Amino acid sequence: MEESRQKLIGENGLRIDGRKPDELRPIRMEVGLLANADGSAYIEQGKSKIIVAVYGPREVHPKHLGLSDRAIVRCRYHMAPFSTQERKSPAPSRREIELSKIIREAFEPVIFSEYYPRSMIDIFIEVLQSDGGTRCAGITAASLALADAGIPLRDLVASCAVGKVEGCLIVDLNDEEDKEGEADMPVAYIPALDTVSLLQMDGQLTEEEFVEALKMAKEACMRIYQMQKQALKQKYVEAKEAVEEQE
Amino acid sequence: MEESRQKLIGENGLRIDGRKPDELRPIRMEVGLLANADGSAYIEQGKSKIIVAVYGPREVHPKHLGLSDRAIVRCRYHMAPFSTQERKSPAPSRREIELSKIIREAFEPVIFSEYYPRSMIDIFIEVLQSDGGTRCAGITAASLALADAGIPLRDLVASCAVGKVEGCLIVDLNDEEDKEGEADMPVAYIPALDTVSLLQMDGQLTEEEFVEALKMAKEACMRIYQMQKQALKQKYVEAKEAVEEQE
Amino acid sequence: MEESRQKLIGENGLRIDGRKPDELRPIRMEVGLLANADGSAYIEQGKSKIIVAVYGPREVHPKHLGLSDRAIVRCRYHMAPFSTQERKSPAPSRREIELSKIIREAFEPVIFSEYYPRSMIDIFIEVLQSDGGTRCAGITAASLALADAGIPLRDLVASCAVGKVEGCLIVDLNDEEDKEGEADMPVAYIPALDTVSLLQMDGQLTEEEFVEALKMAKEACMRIYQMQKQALKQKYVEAKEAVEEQE
Amino acid sequence: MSITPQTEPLTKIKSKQMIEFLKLGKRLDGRSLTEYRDVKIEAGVIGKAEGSAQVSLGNTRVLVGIKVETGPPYSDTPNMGVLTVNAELLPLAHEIFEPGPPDENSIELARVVDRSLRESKALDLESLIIIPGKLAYVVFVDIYILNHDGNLFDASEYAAISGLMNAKLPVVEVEGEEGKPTGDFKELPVRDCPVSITIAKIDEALLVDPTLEEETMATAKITITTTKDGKICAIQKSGGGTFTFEEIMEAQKIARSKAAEVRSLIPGWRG
Amino acid sequence: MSITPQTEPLTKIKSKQMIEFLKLGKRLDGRSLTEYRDVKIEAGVIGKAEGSAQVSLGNTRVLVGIKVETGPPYSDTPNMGVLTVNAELLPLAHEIFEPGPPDENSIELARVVDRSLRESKALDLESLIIIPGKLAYVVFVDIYILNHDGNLFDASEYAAISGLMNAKLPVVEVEGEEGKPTGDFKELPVRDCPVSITIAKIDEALLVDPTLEEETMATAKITITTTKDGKICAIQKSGGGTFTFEEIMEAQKIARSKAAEVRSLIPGWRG
Amino acid sequence: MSITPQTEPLTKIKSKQMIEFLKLGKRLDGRSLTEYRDVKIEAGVIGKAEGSAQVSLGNTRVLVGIKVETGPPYSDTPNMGVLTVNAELLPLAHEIFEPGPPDENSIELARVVDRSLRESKALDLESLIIIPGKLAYVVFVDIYILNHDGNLFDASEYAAISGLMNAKLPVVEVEGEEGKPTGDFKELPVRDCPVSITIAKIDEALLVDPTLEEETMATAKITITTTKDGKICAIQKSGGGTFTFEEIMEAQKIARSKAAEVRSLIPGWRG
Repeated sequence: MEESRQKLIGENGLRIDGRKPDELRPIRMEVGLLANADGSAYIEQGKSKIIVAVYGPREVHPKHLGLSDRAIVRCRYHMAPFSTQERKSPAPSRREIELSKIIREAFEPVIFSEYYPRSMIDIFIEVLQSDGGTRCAGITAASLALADAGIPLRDLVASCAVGKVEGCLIVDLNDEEDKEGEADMPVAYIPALDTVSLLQMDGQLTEEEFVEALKMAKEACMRIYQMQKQALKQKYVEAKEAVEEQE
Repeated sequence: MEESRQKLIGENGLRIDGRKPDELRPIRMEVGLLANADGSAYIEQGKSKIIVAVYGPREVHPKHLGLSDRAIVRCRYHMAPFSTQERKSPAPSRREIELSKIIREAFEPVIFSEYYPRSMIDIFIEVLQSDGGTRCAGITAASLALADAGIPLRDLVASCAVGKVEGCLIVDLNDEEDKEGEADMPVAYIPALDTVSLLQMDGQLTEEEFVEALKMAKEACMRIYQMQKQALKQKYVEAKEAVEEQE
Repeated sequence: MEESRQKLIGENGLRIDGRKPDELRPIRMEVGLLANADGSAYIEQGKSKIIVAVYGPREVHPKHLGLSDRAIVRCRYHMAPFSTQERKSPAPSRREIELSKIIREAFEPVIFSEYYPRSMIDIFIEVLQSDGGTRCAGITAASLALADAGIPLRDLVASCAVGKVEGCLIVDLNDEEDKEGEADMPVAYIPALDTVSLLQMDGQLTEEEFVEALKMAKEACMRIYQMQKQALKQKYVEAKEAVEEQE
Repeated sequence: MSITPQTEPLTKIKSKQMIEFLKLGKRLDGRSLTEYRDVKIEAGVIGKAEGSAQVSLGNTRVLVGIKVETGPPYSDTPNMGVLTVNAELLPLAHEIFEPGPPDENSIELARVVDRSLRESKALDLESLIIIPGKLAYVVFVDIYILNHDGNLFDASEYAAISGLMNAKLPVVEVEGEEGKPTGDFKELPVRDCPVSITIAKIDEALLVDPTLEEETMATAKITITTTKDGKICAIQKSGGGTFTFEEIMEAQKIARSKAAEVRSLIPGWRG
Repeated sequence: MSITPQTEPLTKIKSKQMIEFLKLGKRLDGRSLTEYRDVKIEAGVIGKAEGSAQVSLGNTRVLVGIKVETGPPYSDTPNMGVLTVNAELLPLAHEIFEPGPPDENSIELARVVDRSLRESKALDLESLIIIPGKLAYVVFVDIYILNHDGNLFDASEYAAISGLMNAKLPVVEVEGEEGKPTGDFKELPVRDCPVSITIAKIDEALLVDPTLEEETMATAKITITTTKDGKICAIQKSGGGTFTFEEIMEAQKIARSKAAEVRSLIPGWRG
Repeated sequence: MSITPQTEPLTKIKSKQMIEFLKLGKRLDGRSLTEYRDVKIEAGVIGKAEGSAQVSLGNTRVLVGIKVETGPPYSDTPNMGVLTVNAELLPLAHEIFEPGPPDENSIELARVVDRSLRESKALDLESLIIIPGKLAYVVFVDIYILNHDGNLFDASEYAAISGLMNAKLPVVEVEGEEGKPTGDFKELPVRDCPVSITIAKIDEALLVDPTLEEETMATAKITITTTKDGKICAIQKSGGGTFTFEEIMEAQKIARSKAAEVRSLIPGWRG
């Protein structure tokens, strides 16, 4: 790293955006905002902005692609051309193809897909503005969209990354922390099962750091999980009020 | 525009190729020149040279793409790599994809597609040399090819563009007039129905100019329509003569 | 040719690698080395290294692609990105597409495909290191893989190129002889039928040279054919010994 | 190759009802024939893009992001900047949209919006050249369809022009044949405010801003874009039906008058 | 991946009749085994292209356009111009051709024609370099199949060489490392007139210039190209059958003698 | 778009037997849960490539070839060489692989290997720049799967790092802004020896180096790469199941200890 680079952790122990190491960015969640989708959600996490739609369960076309004992899950993680510093080609990049796969795999364990043989459930994640942590925020929002669509779930999936910058473990990295930092570890967690359904890491961590990072990830995910439940409750309160107003 | 540019309308009110504003380029039409196609036609309009083949009605493959109540129409407008000043890649450009769509839509209203459920009718337009007005000339020739194939039609479609150069409305623009002019408006007209099945415009026209341009387009299309009927008659005379000679 | 270029035929009449004009490069063949394939073979011919797998006869997917009276043969000739001097893109080149076709056509006459209607037989040829003559060596190895898969064959196909360098006809060209030489003519030969199932040529040959080259090709193919039979025998000896050891 | 699309028809009851309503000059959602749905335009929603705007027309929802980069000008316009319009019919916007490369519908949409912007000379491309023949500003207009309930042409056009008006241009300094961003920004040179009006034909009726249900019933649509001076700068007839000359005349009159209304809603347009 | 093609067989009656005819040395269309259909070659049909020619072999009809541009030479031949051959099996030429990227048949066709031109050294590529290693003439040969009734290899090859002979080269002046067209033209340096002859094998018979029906019945074909001096410069055996050595010998003799006939029909060849 | 794959399940008898074995800490092929199959690594098998290695893990067989060329560095890392990893799931390796462009499985494989190499800083990219911002060494790592019997991630990673250690760098001389090969070679600057360990979860058991049959039964896998110093530098959980935190802890302990074993087998590593 060059000397002139801004320090990512200040002398006061705070991060460039003033957060403490284990502090999440401001998060705003909204459920059910798209008219056509069976379920939808929007999340702002710091400057990252992501919209998710869920369609299904619906019939598979062509039929021979369906499975006789369960629904298939289709997942697309996609970044808008204007979501990044340099314009991104709308064609799916290798990174987007990989992330679509591991995000799908993060949801397979919570969806009761056996209830819907020969059907498919689609999860479409669109990153509208990217400032780090978009796969995790996308998972967090996709859980809400699945719930909004009424897909039976074992639990919501909550997701957050932990990373290391300048030797310090931090949660919920923004783009600069991700790029300049020494490690990034996205985690998706299923509270009801107490299991991890997505885990990736790049950078370098000692065993001790890894153990601590996992612990921080779980705590961060639990805080996000509370917000998810709050956002769903809010949606149903609003829906109920809307119904009552009409009566 | 640069000062040194050649004027497109001379002091005598004539165009660079000597035409009057409402004068068509020399047009040559030929019907039924391709052996394999069910119908075919060739048109030269000024230096534009276009060949069209029609196949069908024939069975749809795979079958599930067919419609139970009508034939589907497939249309490809395509430019030969050597048809343009700079070699054009043979892969379809965005322009060719758009034109294929609106040309197909220009023919849907005249084809009795309800006579042929689960069938398809293919229109293949190949621009061999391009000098402006190729979508219109392509439509004019495709009508002949459809008729030559014996596809039942409500009427032929006749097509011509009107444009504006140096403030003057003109019909049947050549390439230079199209590129240097102030407006270009391709029109496809169905005489028997007295309706317009293709209309596009780019450039700038006042309301008065637009009204006048539409009128000129209709007149130009009617002249082309007469030529189309003449070309078809000629074909059948030749066919009849050929039969009689054999007898 | 530049003057400074190394002579391809020395004053002693020998080639740059010391071979006589009608001498094959050292050839090593191995049968049955891949565990999953129904048949497989490996060939080293000079520095060319090629591996071939055969799958089938197996069911065709989707079924409508099958033929009611015979098996379809699918063939892919493909070069590894690291097989050539400059890295080759893994996407199939136009050359690879052409060679896949003519190699398939070289095998159609020997496969009893009529025994397996609605089935397919796959031949996958991977060039791992390329030093000239890879289509021929690929055919030679593919014959072994087909035999190893137990596909009923009218005979093995043996293949070798003949070429011309500095006016001299030579067999089994290496890369440098191919690139710098005056002609290259790959031949595939079916001894039992005494017919040619692949023949291509580029460069220039007089009629006399062509007649002589064909004769040399046949002789070279017959020598390769003997090695093919030896390699298959060796495989069965080994297999038998392996069985006997176990008993 | 363009192929007659397979479309799910409306139920018989609904289509009968729609036509009865239209005969009375009414629409299923209570609008008059020349009434737009609620037009909501919000500019600057994507702060990291150079420009952006989100438009709602009822349930139709479109987001446009503008990116500005530098690159070579086209060889046939060496003295002009580059404008590129792209549209994505996202699978989240409707169940009929599948992921994949742009199809004829998204290409047509992008090209119709492109012509509205280009032919109105809304963007002053001549001021976007940096080094003639070598280096120009490249303005990407990316149209993102978030929810499809009809009239994508208009919603996209309003979002595109609003995004351009909202966009800032990174100032570059020329060094040799390269441009280095100074970190400063100025406004994009937007000179006009083209507004497209789309009119659908159902049975004998002409109606503006069709919903998706209305589009399903329409035999044809015509999109007419006019400039601030009321000149027509782009037309696109689409769909497999026809218009009479009288209908075209009526449509252009409607387009001219509705455009003035909509133009007053474009944020940043100072007429 | 190459796959055994699905082909529509001839009717039993027709195929039986064809074979009976062949046993008598005759063909269904009345030709002898070594007789070409009417060869019609018209050069210069596309005036805006740098070169062009249309060839008919009976009902087979092929148009070739030549475009000449400038661009970088290949890095392994820095002192030579660039020759690029491309073929389109247009859907208007036969119902079996579907629109789409080039398949193995159009690629094989283009490569067979390419080898005929290249290996005969018909086009003097060494004189087509402008600045060694930097700038060369790039000659595009685009083969356009308009109607397919068999023997596309020969029809395309005749159209390609006729188009090259018809082509003019835009003269360029070197300025720095770029070439500016002066507006003048000179002839393309064509030094030879390669002619391919295609021979099909049906049952035991060898016959030239097969129609599509004959190709359907043929087990294999061989295309042999010879130069003006009678040297063989390209061979392509195609199709899933075989040839004996005797048949190959006979084929090359036929090819050599028929090529001389056809060569006399190539417009512009001053042999 | 990623889609739930269709997989052929094991027979009921076999899967029952596998689970019974696992409960006893045993595997169908006789291995213990933390035992790798025979690891065979042969470097330098493709003499014409700049580097190469072939790895067998039981019946799984992977060939990696390294090509080194020169080209422009990435604009965001102007002072570094370029590392590119690509994987081909060849159709000859298993009947489930079809020819075609890379699918999500081959892309994931390439990216997992890429991260192991990149995040361990195994390859000293900073020493692979030739002219900052202009010219760099470009190192292509091409993974070729020859036979698939499970655990492609590890076999590929071992082949990739072995290939890099085996590779030679063509020395280039700078002339202006171009690099001319001098004909000399030096070693690639390889500074670490990352080793990935893949652990599958079947029922409740964790087992290393799964065969394809075991992968079919596994609900999830985790691949953990460690550096020579025992630091974790890459993790990838894959498959549609989950891990508890305890399982992840156990997995990383296994990964750390097995990596040391495997590292001793990498040819050319002088730890």
